Amino acid sequence: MNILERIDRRILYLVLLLAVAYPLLRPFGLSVKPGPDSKQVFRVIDELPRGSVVMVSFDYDPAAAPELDPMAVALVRLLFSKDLRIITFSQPGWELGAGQADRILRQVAVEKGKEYGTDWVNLGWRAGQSAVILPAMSEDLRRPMNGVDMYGQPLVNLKLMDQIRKLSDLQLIVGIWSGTPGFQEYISFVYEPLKIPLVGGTTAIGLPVAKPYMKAGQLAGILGGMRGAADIEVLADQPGRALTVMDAQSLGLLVILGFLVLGNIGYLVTRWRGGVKG
Amino acid sequence: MFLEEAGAQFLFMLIFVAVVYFFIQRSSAGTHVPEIRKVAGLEYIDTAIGRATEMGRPVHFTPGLFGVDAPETLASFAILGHVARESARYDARLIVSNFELPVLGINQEIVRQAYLEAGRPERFNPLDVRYMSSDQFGYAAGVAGLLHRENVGANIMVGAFAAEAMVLAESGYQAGALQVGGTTFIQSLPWFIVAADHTLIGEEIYAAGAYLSRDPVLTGTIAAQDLAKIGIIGLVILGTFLNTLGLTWLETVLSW
Amino acid sequence: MQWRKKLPILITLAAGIFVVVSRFVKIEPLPTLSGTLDEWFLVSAAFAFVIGMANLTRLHLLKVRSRGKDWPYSLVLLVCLYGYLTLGLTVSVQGPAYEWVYRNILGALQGAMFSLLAFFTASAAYRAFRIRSAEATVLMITAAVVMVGNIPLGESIAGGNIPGLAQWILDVPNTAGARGILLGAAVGALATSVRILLGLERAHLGGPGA
Amino acid sequence: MSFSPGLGVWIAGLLSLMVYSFLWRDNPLYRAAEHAFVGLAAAYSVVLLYHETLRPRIVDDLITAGKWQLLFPILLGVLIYASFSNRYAWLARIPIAFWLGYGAGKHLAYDPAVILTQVKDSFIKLDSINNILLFLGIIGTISYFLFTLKSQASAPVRYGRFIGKWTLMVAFGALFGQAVTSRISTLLGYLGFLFGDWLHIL
Repeated sequence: MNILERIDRRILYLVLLLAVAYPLLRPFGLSVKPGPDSKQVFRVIDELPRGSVVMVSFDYDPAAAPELDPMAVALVRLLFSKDLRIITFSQPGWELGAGQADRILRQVAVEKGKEYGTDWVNLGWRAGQSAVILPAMSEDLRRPMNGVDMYGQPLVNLKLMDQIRKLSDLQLIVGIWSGTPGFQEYISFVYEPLKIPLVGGTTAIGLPVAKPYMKAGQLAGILGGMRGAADIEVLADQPGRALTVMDAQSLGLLVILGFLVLGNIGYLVTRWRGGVKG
Repeated sequence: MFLEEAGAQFLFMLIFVAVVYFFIQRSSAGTHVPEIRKVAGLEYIDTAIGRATEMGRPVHFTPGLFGVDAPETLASFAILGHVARESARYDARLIVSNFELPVLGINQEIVRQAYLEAGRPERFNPLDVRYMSSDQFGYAAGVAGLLHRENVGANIMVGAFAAEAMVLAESGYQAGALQVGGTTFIQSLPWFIVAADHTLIGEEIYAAGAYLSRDPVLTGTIAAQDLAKIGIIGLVILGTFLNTLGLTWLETVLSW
Repeated sequence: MQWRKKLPILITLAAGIFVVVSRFVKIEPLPTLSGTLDEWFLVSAAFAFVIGMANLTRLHLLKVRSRGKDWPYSLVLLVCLYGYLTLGLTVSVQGPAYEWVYRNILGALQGAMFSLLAFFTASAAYRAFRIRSAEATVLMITAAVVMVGNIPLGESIAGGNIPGLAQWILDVPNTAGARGILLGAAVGALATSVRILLGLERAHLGGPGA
Repeated sequence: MSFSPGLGVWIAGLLSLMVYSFLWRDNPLYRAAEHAFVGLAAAYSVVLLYHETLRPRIVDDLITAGKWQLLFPILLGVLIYASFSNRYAWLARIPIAFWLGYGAGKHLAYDPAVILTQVKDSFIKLDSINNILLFLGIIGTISYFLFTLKSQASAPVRYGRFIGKWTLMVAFGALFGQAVTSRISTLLGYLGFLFGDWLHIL
């Protein structure tokens, strides 16, 4: 064993921490060139007529929020600046998603001068199973919600809900998905029967999982993690949180790549000296 | 109405059940018992339990997240059954960490039965089949702590795992346990590949019960699984051939 | 004695067949009955919470009483468990106190625990990704390409082609591999379900074919 | 009682440091945080279960609305407590049998749809190199999972398995790369909270 193979893991941890903390505090502003998947999502949203109603599904909880909040903010900003109206919802299992939606929508609505009830509505969350709730919403939005929004207001009092009585009245569903239930449920229970287009974003690790569904055309576009959020910020020309952390993200990945190389150099050196068997 | 747009699905299911039944009949009659290829990860489960016993360290098993609505959990029961019987046989201490409440109930029963069968019912400690909270990271924090503190010698993780797989596998490595990880969740497989000694990939966890039991009837059902896959490969080849020629009738048939 | 093993197998088979039939045969009263069965499952499974609570309570109470190793931590656990439970059952869940504890304590613990993964990733990348075999080498090179592809800087360090290659890896081999695993696993899930319904896999009954 | 946001952020920050101390090694601070975590999370699950299932079904439906048939699942659920006794433990198998049958039945009922959808999506027009590779990769990966055919078997199976193995290795590499990216983002998001909301140095 040589020294390159014996670095204490705590030193690695410290190097990683310093590598991401420095650019986080002092970003150097690398430029970001949006990838094809992100452009696709942007195009789908961009082509919607003004005033269309879109459902945004907040299917994640505080644990995934550090990675997905910037994407949710970027998407909601984009939707509002295209004058689209938003209904938010969280699938069963994501009881805390409704709270995320509440916080983000409130913040962006103030920024963009949007009004609750006419420009956006938060349907909140329902217990049970997506296999039951989503088909029920396809027939009638009010009944599965027991006729009220997240805050207990009757849906009949909200102007936006006059035109939207069932899922097929929507032009698009945008999801922010971090696991199960997620896009698979929307594909099976909404896209397949109703053919309402689905776009959205997942964590970076969710992207490879979503690829087969994109290939099959069941997802019209998918953003992957923080990079996807940064792409949308560039395309919408609304720089936000994701762009500012891209420097730290790049350095973090480079450091991990460095560890990978370092470990292997150590390994090769040991093998050359004939120290251990491969 | 009967079979609303699910005719092809119904037929597929029916044929599958029939094939499984046929193979069960054939292998219980003893006429033909198929030979199964070696699955290194499954062989290693016994090795790990044996080594943990030699070192006097406990064995840890966890079925991961989700309940019986996840097929991975159903597969994990058979593997826990085997792990529990081996542990009882060697008289090793077995700790099981659970995420879902009904699964906790089922797993207590599985471990109890295994000790009963091994003739050591008094060695079964219900407190060792533990509830670790139904919060993904609460569970992960609990298991990570347990792996370190109980000085676990063999850590077997087979079932439904998501992002917490990394915490479990890396903590197990740091605690010096021999590890086997298995799941169908492709986003978790890389963590098991890098941090565990052996990984069961996708369908391998469903073959585990039959493989480990060496029971001829169960082994027969693995042959049925293979026949289904060969059928799927055939369909894919035929469909691709037709599609390349511009014919889509097979898709229409399968959507019936 | 034998019926104690046979009865559960019969119940399993009956419940399973009912679920399958009500999926495919959409003639009343089956759809209604199927909804009832879903409800029965949820309600009966809910009662298992006592098993979990009893397990945690007994384990940690025992440690506290015997002043065993690390008993103060067990005390912390019991206080948090029963304190928060009381808060959640007596005060409204939407109440400020319950929500405050969630956001600042439980939420912080979740977030911190989740973010630890980045560090574990670092040590795993350093330690485990060795080019021991051809397979491991391919795995490592692919991982490196995909990571570089995710760096906005990727174009400038690697001269433009790496992000395209990363995209190709995600679109072609990854899609093929993911679909193959998915299909194999779905077949495995079906076979396991059949084995359970037929009582061939019955670890909970101490059966041999478990 | 006042719930100062400032105090909350400080508590959250300190708890995070206690969790992070695990990176150094298992220590009393981490143990305290871990035990608090398990206790709170277990309480949270039970509270959710009570408000979403037990209270609406038992208090609202059974007692108030008189849906007496709910007594059956309640009795079924309560039987799991038989496992507390050695003598009557076998009764606990009844709810277990029902849960397993229900779960297995669901898979048998709904998984064929997953399989057929994926099969139909795998009908590929072989008009480009990528599509040919995709086609070969899919069949190869499926044949990698054949268990009963010996690897010395016929040539197509051998080639299929070979392609499958390499496709899987590339796919796992891609997954690892994406996973690392995800984890770094999560860390950055969380450091954003620690540096910004807590320490105000962002």
